[in-house]
Amino acid sequence: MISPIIFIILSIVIIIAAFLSLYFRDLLACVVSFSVLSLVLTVIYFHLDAPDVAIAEAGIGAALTTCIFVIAVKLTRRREE
Amino acid sequence: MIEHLPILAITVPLFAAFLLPIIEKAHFRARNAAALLAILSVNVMVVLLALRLSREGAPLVYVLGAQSPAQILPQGLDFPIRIMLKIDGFSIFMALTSAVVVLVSYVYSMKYVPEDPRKNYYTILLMLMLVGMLGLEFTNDLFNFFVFLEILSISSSALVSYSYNRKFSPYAGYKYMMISAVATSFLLIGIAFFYSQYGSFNIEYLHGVIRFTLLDKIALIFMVVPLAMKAGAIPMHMWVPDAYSEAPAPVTAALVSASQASLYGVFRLSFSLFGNPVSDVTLNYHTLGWIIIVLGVLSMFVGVTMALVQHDVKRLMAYHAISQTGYMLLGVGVGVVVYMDPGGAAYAAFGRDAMMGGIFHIMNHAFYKGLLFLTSGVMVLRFGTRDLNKMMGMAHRDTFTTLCFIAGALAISGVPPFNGFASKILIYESVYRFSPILAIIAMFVSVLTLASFLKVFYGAFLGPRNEDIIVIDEPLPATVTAAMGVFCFLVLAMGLFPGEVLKYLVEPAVAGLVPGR
Amino acid sequence: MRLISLLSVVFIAGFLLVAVMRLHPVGEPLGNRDVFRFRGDTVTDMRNVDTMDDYFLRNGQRETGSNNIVASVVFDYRGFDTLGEATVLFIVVCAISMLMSFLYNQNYVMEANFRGPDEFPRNVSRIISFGSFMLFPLIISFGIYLVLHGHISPGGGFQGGAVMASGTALLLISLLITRHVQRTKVIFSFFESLGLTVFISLGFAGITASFLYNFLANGSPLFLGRTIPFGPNPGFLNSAGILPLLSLAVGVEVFFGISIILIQLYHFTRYASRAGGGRDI
Amino acid sequence: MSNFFLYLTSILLIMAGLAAILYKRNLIKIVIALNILEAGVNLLFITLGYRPGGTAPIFTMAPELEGLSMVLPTPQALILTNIVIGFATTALMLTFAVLTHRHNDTMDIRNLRGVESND
Repeated sequence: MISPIIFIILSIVIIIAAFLSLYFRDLLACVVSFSVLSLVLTVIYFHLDAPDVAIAEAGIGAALTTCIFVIAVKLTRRREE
Repeated sequence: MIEHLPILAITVPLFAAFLLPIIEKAHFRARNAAALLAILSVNVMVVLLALRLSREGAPLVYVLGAQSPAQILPQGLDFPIRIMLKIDGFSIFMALTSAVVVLVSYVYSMKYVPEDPRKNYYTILLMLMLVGMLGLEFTNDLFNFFVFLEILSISSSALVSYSYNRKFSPYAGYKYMMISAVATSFLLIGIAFFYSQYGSFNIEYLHGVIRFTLLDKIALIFMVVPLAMKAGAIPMHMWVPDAYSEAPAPVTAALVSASQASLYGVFRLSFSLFGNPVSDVTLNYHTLGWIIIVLGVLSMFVGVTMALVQHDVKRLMAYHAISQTGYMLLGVGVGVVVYMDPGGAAYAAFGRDAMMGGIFHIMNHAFYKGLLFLTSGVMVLRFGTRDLNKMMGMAHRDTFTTLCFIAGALAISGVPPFNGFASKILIYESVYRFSPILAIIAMFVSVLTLASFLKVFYGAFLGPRNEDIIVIDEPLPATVTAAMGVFCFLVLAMGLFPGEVLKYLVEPAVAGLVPGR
Repeated sequence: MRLISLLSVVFIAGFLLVAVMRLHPVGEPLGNRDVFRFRGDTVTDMRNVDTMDDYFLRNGQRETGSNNIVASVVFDYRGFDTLGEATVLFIVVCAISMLMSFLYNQNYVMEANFRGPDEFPRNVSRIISFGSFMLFPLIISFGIYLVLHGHISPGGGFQGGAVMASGTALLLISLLITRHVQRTKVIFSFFESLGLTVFISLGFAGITASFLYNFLANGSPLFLGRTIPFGPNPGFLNSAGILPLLSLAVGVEVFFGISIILIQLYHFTRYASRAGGGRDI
Repeated sequence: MSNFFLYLTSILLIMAGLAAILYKRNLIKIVIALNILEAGVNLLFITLGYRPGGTAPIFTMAPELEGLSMVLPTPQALILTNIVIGFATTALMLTFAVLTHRHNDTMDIRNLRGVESND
């Protein structure tokens, strides 16, 4: 039985990562905190007994979405005007 | 092969779209032929489906992945588990409109859009827009509705930003995609609430088992409001002028029927999912009807007043699209308000006519607005600019386009011989009996519409022949005139013989949408 | 304008909170508290099948022959959604190739003057280039494992394809694919269309029963149709009928599709570009 | 009531995403906000199908499967589709953002609101 404490901790980390990724002015920092959000989301999906979704979130959410965000930031401005 | 028609109508263009990148390597003419063949076959299949539906009467159901297409409930169970397509009068009505509009806009764009490496992707995305519309209109499964809505919005937002030398077309695509992504996410939240309550996604099953708890009402709001947003209704209409004016002309004609597909979603969800005259607990239709009416009247008014001040011909027509959506909402809203009155006297008197007028207006609007956008495409082609002040003397140059523009302008303002009049007169009559003020507002907006199109006619078509502002002077390619000719024929024919269209198309549509009355 | 958007956000938040309070508590069976409740009981007793999910859990293994019930729902029971999903990815690949096609016509000069892939370019350290060169085969083989074992262990077409696509991203970052952009794009888009056509023709193959019907499951024992016992079993590669084939087709499509997206987005950085010519349409 | 805050997390994510979409001005930050909104919706859908004592819906060699109830498979199948749709939407909107920046050399929507119909 997974005690709910794990979910509480992971939820708090997710909320912090979400607000940080919207708060930073430097876009690369936003992208990094967004990939932290995806990573912790993968762990939560794993604990919610959803391995398929965890692999999909890790493969697509953390790896590829972060990659195209970094490419997009490289093509445009790094700091938010 | 006849009973597989529903799924073939969706998957044949999908199969052709997947093959186009390979066909394009052979020769671009082969690609044009293949795409035209696919879209033509879709039209033929949709007509066959309409004939089959009128012959059989009951809605056609097609179950995917089961032993036989008609096996709705697996053995010994009382709820469906697979994805189903359900085609009734209303879906066939919308599918005919979408198929004809996409066919005509593809024929128009064969020569209108210049031949370059991107034309292949343009063809693929236009066909996938058609697939999205048909899938949206045929499916009976909520999540499948979400997936096809996503297909429709992504392919249309990519087509909106097709011309890369205009400064704002990527930003218009960005705004349209943003609105669609937020709308579909909230639609998914509504679907999640339904799944948590009833464990199924099938619209027909949910219709039978729904109990209108508070959660269902909130799910209704989360599903109907985003769809109304995507249909271009008033609170979130900001994307409509940008998307319609930045897109190439044939894409805008297809975009008009794409917005109407999400309007179909609004009516389908609020009637087939929530309309439940059988159970005792019913949603209170009075408020829902009045909300739709208020949205409709606001859209009418704001659309036409903003259109009067525009000087870009495509933005002017885009604002008219918003105001015409207001007419459809007004018509159906009046029908909804009186739908649940005890005894049904009011509904029989004028509610049914209002509903028929509103739904008939969807098809009319798709045809004459498509015609107007195609003529605006020719005006932009001829003058190289969209600003009305810089256009002059088009009538000397190109009488066929002038005739098409006159037909479209008269149709949109509801002048008798054209199809706009047929549906607007239905709306005026029934709304007048419901409440005279609304009918007067509707007529006033029609007069304003005619005024703004007179301004366009005077600005661009009349005036002396002026050599230096004409960019392209040679006659139009055959396919462009053929496309506009088809729309002209449809607009005129449905205006002269509305009786048949009402009897064969609109009546089964209203019967399919609102059973029991 | 600010006030209206603030009001609408607060309004939506209120609706969400009220709705979630009425939702069934986390972990309880489906169904609304004050209306009725579905009993989701243990897996093996066959009697009380209440919702779609109970049916999938009890009959999914026998009907589709795959141990991973989620894969059987994704590819067999709700296979039409997955076809729509593969179309969404195909649309985005076509859209990005359309929007980025000015990269390939001649009036755009290459911005960075880096040399071809023959020797590792100077601005990437040797460790990254050589490391990614070594790592790429491992990622691809792990991706292929995920795709092929989709119906036995967690995984499937989308996840395997995405993992392989992150292998391409690795190669792009270490600047190994640099010169033959146009040719790679043509080959990859051919394979992507091939994957999609295989997927939809497998759907058509079952058209005698109905579209996307799993005609190979529990049928021909020698080729992909092996029937598996109900309940725990070691899981065989050749069970689950057309599921592995569909998963392979989606894996191919996702890998080549996302690789095209990455290659084009990445090579946008290499090109200075002037606004294109062409007529306003 | 123990894991009710899973619902709370998903609502907070949804509201954070929606608020940032309406108030943020940078084009890329709005795309990040949209992804956060989608992540919230996915989390909400998965927690609908969670059974505290259950296992993943995969039949493996594990013998003690008799008494165990499995987590619901349908939400996972749908969220798989929604994650890939989210990635596809993000890729398209980032391409639009990059092209808008290339045309107008600004990433701030206030500067973009100015001239709409230009020739």
